[in-house]
Amino acid sequence: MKSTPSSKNFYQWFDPRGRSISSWGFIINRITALGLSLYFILHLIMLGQLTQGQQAYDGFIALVKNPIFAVGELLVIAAGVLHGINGVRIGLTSFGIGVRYQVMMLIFGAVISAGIIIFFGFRMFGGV
Amino acid sequence: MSSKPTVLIIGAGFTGCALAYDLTLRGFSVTVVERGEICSGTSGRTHGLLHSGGRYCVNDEEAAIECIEENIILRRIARQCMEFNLGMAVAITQEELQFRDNYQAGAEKCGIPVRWMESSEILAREPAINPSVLGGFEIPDGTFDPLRLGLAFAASAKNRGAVFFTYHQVDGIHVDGQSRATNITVINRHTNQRIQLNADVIINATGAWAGKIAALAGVNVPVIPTPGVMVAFNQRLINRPINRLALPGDGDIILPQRRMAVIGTTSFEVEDVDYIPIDAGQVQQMVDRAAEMVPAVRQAGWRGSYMSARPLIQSGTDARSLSRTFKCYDHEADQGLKGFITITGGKATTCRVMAEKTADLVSSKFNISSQCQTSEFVLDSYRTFYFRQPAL
Amino acid sequence: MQSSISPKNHENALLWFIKLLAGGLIFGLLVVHFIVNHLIAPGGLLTFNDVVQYFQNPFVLIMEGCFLTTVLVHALLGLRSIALDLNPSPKIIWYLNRGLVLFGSLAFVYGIWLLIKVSSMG
Amino acid sequence: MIEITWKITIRIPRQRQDEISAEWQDFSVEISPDETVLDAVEKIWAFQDHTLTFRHACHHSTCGACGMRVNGVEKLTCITPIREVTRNNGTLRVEPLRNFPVVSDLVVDLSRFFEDIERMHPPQVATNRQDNLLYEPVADESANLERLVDCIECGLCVSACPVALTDNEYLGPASLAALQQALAASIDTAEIDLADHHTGAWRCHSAFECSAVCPSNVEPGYRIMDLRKQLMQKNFKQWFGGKGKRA
Repeated sequence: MKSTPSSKNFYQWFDPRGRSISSWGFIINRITALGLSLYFILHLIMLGQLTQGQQAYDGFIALVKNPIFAVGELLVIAAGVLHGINGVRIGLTSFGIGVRYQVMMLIFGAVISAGIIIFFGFRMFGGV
Repeated sequence: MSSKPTVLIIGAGFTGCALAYDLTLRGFSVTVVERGEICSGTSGRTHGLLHSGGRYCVNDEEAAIECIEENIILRRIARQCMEFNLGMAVAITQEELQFRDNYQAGAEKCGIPVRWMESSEILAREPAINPSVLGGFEIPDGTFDPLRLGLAFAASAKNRGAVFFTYHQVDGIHVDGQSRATNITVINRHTNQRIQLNADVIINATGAWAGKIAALAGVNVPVIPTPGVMVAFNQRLINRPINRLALPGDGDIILPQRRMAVIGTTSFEVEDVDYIPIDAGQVQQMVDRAAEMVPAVRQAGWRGSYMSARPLIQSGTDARSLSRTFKCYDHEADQGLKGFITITGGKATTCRVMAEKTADLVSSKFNISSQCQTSEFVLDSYRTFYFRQPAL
Repeated sequence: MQSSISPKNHENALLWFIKLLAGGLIFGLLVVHFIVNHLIAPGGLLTFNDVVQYFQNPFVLIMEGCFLTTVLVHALLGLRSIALDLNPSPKIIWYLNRGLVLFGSLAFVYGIWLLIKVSSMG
Repeated sequence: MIEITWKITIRIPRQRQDEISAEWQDFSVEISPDETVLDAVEKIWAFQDHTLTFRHACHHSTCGACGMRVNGVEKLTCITPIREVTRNNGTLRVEPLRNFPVVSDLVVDLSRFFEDIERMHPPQVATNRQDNLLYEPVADESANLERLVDCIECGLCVSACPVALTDNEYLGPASLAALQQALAASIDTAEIDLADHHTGAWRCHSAFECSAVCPSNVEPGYRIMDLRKQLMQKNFKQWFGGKGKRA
């Protein structure tokens, strides 16, 4: 039947309509988890270029200095910050700490994350 | 008789569910049809007072005795859906205070254990009560969860073989040439399909709707639906049911339920009970009255208002009176229709004894001399009603 | 009915705790990683020589090795958890477990080999 | 007193038991904004379409039968006034709860749900102290008096839970909260091991939607986190406590 639980419903994980603010913690954590995993694999492969010698690596680095890659890198940083700071919230609540204040922690975490992301944004693009 | 006699009960309110359980224990093959969910009519919408009989001990001794007897039984068999912290009947006015001796005498006569409390004790126990309270009785009132009381009876019946067809609307009652009601047609509201159910005896346990169902079989049941309004507040202002120390009237009771306080009730007559609009004036009147007992209801947040249509039986009819508090019509005796019985009236607290009396009547029709056993066992968990397999 | 047979358990306090612990360690290591890779190196990225130089420090080797391990553990346990949300059959869980262990081991060996290789290029 | 009447459109997915998909049907209803969504649904049934099926019983939030999705949010419809969810001439989508099989129209099959809760052996009645959440103060004079437990088993939490969307085996917020409640009331038959499972407390991913939609102060999210804490404590004792007590 239509609304029985099914793995086919997975896309609804990411549907925030009608959901409370806490769901953003879940949605962002899940998206960043998948994104960071993908990045991690790419990162390992990229570092493999090191073994190809100086020319290959420096050539590669010159390529990724392109602003498009820099945006991508900022996204990775943003994902890491969001996932990490929300992770602290989830870790704490898992030990029963601050469960009552989880919404406050989420908002507080989001503000801090935004600050860090903006800092890195300026750092990377502000000087150019 | 080689096979079990079959009984068909129309209506799964308190009466229908308790009757299904009683008849199943006595060895009948029972089928219950209900047009909605269990207790989706009047039963579900009661205020949930487990009567001690205190409310009736002065002017209706018989009802009071029935209440205290059933109160003690239900507390044993249906503990799963009850809050029992004892209740109070408090005097706010001098007039009510003067009612004290009358009340005490009535309670003693009916066997209701009561104890007088001075205002200091009342306020220590229930700080939300009007500080100008003059005193009151401690009485064995309790609160029950309406749906779960019905479900517990239904579950116990179902686990012992009764069959429940919820969401089945009765469409017609067939009366044969010998003027015997032999079968009914019902519409399965989930599928819109019509099915026919046969039975040796058909019992109309539809409460305020009893007149309408009886009319399908061509008999007359003089029931007037008499709704009352109730208001729930989102704060558990008190931990025990609080009554006025007076004869029953509008807005004279406030009772706890989960984290709520519920006040009740009023009384007026309507013709159609499928949808009863709530009268804002009545609600206000009742809140004003309840605030005399517990002033904090004025500040408490509104949670819900609702109507519950009691089945009031027109007086002066020749119905066989099994008790003055409820009526059981054997339509063979009163209108010559065999195999059709109507049970209506009563209150939730007395649903078990209503079922007992009705089951006695049904048993006598089949010359079965069986004892009622419903007061002997603790009811099954109400959740088992929804189990896919019987939980026994 | 679920009540009669309890299905085999695939997640427990230990796995949860490891994920949490790894997450916490990553948090700490990441701060160091960020500082070294983005704040100390001009322009944000290191050149080949800088990288090789950087990996001469045994402390850096240990740190990056730990980082690799914790990220792997945390990421694979996390992905497994998401996979379990999809209510896979026991058979799929069987393959999933082995697949993740295999991938994790390969990635670990590859990462460590990379560390040693790069540090030996100096 | 002036009676205000709003005219609203209510959209309900209609579905018979044997049908695979639902078809939307619009009903135009005239109703006071102070009446509830359940009143509106009952009005449709009483005056417009007697074939409409829905669950309801107490109409004051103690039975939990009338849980539905109103404009995509889980609501106990008997305590949801029309004015809170729409405006005059507005449209209201009323749907059955998610994550349960639909029987017909707005009625869902809760058998599995009740079986799972029953396995947790939660008390139906507890003292005020046991029933309150750990952080809630309780007045001395009422601490040991009893009340029906907060959970009304309406299923809203399961409908709102993102994990329950995909995982049919997940016990879900209501059952886990019931287990926590059973442990809090020191019920002998309550087994914490039921939560120590991939279908139990470890399946929760802290979206806290259950607590957000709960109409009855149960805070399943809080209770699941408390279960996790208990499981951690129990396991820490076993790992590091040496003579950790075996259950």
